[in-house]
Amino acid sequence: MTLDLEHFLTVGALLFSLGLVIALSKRNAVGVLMGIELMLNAVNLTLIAFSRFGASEQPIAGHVFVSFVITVAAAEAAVALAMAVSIYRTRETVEVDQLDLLRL
Amino acid sequence: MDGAGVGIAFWALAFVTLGAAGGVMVSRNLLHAVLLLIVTFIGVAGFFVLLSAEFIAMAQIVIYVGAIAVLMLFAIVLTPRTIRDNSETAMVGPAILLGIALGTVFLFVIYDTEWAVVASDPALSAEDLGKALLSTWVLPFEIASVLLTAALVGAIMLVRTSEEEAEDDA
Amino acid sequence: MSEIVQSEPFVMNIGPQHPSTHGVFRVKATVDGERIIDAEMVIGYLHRSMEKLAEERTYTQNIPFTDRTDYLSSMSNNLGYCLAVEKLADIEVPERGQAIRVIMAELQRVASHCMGAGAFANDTGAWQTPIMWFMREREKILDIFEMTSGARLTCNYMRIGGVAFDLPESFEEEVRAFIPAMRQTIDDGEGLLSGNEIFIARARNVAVVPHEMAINASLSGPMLRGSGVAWDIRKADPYCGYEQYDFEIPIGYQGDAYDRFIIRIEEMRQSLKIVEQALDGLPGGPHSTEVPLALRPPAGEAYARIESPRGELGYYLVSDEGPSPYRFHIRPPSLINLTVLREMTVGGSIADAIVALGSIDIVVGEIDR
Amino acid sequence: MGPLVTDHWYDLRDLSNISREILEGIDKVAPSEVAYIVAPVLGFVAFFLIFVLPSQLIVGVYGERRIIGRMQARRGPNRVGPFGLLQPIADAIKLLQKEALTPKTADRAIMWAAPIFFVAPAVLLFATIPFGPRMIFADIPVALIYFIAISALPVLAAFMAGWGSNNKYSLYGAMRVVAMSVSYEVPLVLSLLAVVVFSSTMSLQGIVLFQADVNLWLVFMMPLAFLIYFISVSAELNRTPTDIAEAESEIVAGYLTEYSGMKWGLFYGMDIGYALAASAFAATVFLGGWSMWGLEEWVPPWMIFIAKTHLFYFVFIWTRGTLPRLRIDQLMAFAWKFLLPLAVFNLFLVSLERLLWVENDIGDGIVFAFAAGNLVASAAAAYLWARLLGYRPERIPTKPRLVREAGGYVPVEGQTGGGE
Repeated sequence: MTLDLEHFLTVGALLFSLGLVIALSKRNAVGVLMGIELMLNAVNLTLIAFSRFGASEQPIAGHVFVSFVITVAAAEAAVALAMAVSIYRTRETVEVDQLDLLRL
Repeated sequence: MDGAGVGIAFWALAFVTLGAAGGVMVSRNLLHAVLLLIVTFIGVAGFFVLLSAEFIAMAQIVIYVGAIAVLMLFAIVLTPRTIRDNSETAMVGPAILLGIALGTVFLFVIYDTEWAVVASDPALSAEDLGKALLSTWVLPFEIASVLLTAALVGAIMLVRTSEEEAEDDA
Repeated sequence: MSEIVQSEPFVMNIGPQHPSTHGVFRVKATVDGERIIDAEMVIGYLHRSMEKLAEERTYTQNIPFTDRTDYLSSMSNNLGYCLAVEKLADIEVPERGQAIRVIMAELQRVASHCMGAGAFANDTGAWQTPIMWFMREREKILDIFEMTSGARLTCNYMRIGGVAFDLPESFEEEVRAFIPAMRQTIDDGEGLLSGNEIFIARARNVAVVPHEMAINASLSGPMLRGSGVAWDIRKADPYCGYEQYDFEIPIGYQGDAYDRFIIRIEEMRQSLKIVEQALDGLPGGPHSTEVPLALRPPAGEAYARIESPRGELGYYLVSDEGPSPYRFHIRPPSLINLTVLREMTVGGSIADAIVALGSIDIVVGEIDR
Repeated sequence: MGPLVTDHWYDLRDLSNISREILEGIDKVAPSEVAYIVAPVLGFVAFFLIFVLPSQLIVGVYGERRIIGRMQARRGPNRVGPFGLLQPIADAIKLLQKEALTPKTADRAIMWAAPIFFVAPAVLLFATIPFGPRMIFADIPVALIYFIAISALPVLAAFMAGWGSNNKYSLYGAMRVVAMSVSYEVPLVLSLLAVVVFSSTMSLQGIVLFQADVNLWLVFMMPLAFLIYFISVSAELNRTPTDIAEAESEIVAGYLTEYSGMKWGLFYGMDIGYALAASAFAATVFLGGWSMWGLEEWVPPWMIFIAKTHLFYFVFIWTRGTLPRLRIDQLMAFAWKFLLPLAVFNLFLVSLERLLWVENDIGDGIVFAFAAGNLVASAAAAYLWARLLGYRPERIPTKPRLVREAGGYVPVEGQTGGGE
């Protein structure tokens, strides 16, 4: 059976919606971050699929954009987890729905 | 992209990746969730290999599995046992509905539009990526390095305890 | 703002069953991450109540007990006990007996330091290699002991008033063959470890005992000399004719684990020097004076101390003119050296605590008696 | 260098002839899918016979114990079979019949999965390593990053093992293994980057061919990269002097404390597998792989390659036999403050030379001049950087002071200063 764009896009779409559900429904901050990472991965997958199948004069653009998404995802994960740890230090909880006060 | 092997590989990877992603949603223990997330990352790296983007696949494993997953493990270990369960908030119902709705919209768009598809594989190698990064996209490349440094310093500043600061001032 | 919560410390057992506690000895360490906040020592796993048992036996029957307190240096223990009884009963030991006792005590010091330095190298991670070299030489010493006293480890060789048997004919030739091989092994061990950057990084400035704390805690042996205090019973209060022999005492610079290691290595060389001198001038004559089996020393008390490989080993005897001592007490250098373990380890990491414990070179038999 | 290797099946210098003959035979007989399946199986059997059997079992398990035995003035295993050669099999059988315990409070799923997750990457690592001009499983253009990516997986498996066992000592082991591997991956990647910059290709076969036609092994070209690679890889593999993850004297057996029976056997066996994979990688990248300045025409190239792997593996055994262990914070400081700057310096030096060489296309002879220059520059850089970090070996007295008379405290004259 020959693989084409639709196959990869469906996997990307399913992964993205699953990531969204996880990000919205998890109680623990690390769980929310996992959802976000999943969504970013789904985006990477669709980008590479388009770069492989799509008709464009510069197919390498997909790869470049994915490498930037990976860099930003790494930086964002670092800062988000640092925040989670420091919030845990001061509030003894990382439950997302308990962190609703703006002042410490 | 034909041949029996590639088809089998695609369906196997799809099953593993989406199964693991579902596991992240369902599993009760947060650590199991992170390990299943790692399996998802490896699955996505497998997809990149299927799409003949080897360098991105390897980068994905080095950075996502090697660094971000380890970061999450550290975060879980540093926030001790009380919050180890992976339970959902009250918003789980609407979240699932929104997810399903968004999924159907995506699938409709995918199968409805006529994609301008080119059958031949542009066979992009790491060399092309390197040349592209350092020729047309050199500015975002430099900004990305600045971003990484900022994130590094920011993360360290956030997590430093008072004694470490006192240590440095003394 | 609520008090900032640290990762909560938990109690960790460097328990009785642990590869590097040199015996059945336990440290309850309260640990925060790698740092040790508080260390509480638990001893007594090897308590055999020797001091009580000794009160029912005659003076000669107590000698085998002393072998089993510090099972790594039984000759030194015998010597200490016999000196105490001789002081109590005012018995004279002939020249030859004293010289043999010095040779045996110094050979025992070399064997014990082989074990101490080797185990310390193990604790810093130089897995098995240095200890295997030292063990190979220690075996030769134990063979020599077996040749003279009949037993390798718990020799029970010394008697009140001298030694049990005279030296066998091949003794001198065996010891003279052994000494150059031992010197070569000491140089190899020192070459492998002392100059090694990783060993220095692991042992220098670790478990530092300043000289005031060493003196106040009445430490003795390599622990005291490590902090730069030049104190050795063989020089300060000579016994068995130590004043005739020419040897030096090695002392350290900062009192850290590294100093104690190089001191033990140097002490082995000095002991070999003493053994050679003793062998050269070995006097003739009887090896011990006749002492009645049921010795009844006059009422009174006596305290004799010797420089055992671990420090000042003292025997305190009280006699009520009965055949067995009224009170028999041992001053265990390992236990007293152990009291500073808490100051040495608190604040450091677990790896340093293990190195600190290794540098004290304890023997649990002597601690728990 | 016209290849002397003929295409006959009996020419053992290139084992791919035999496999090609067999596969063509199968193609004549059976449908194409069967050959598609038989090829990897054939590859695995050949790989097992020429590499896993002699290297993993004989040199890895048996050889290491005998060599360390010789270093420690004792004889290694010599009871089982002739000269003790069957010792690895005896070990395996013993481990197989031992019970693999799982503590009641342990996290069963993670503890069960950890050995599997530890074993899989060990076999994957050999996919891109060339054994000969045509003897390679998968010659992908990103082979070098493939090796780095796959060597990140066992770290997670070790963490799973440590975390799943739910015991304090293994928790320490798990945290140490992760913290150390993450911080030693940076100098490792930078030193391999220098290799890629100089040979301008990431495929391992390409690097070996580059070293063959330039007639210079990369170890002479960039000795600093080789040294940094060796230290970082011995840290990744938890081998002495950096075996703090299973520091026997401190945290009993680290993340392996709760493992027994064949589960522990898998970890032990695969530790040797990873060490061999790292030595095979070093042999390919730094020691010229299967090329030996023309000798590979006569001697089968895969034999040359395996000999070099064993040579590098011997250095691992040597350090394991003699060096003590560093503390976790010293290791971290060493990685970030010493290895990383030197790796960056080496990368800068090598890319400068590569630019010089490519821009005004001097002949290949210049490479030897670069090598000499690099050797001196690397030694100087390492020494000066160490002194900058406060490494004064002459300040540390290795002999105690000798005193004749017993007396009180003898103060130390002059400040002696501590070590690093």
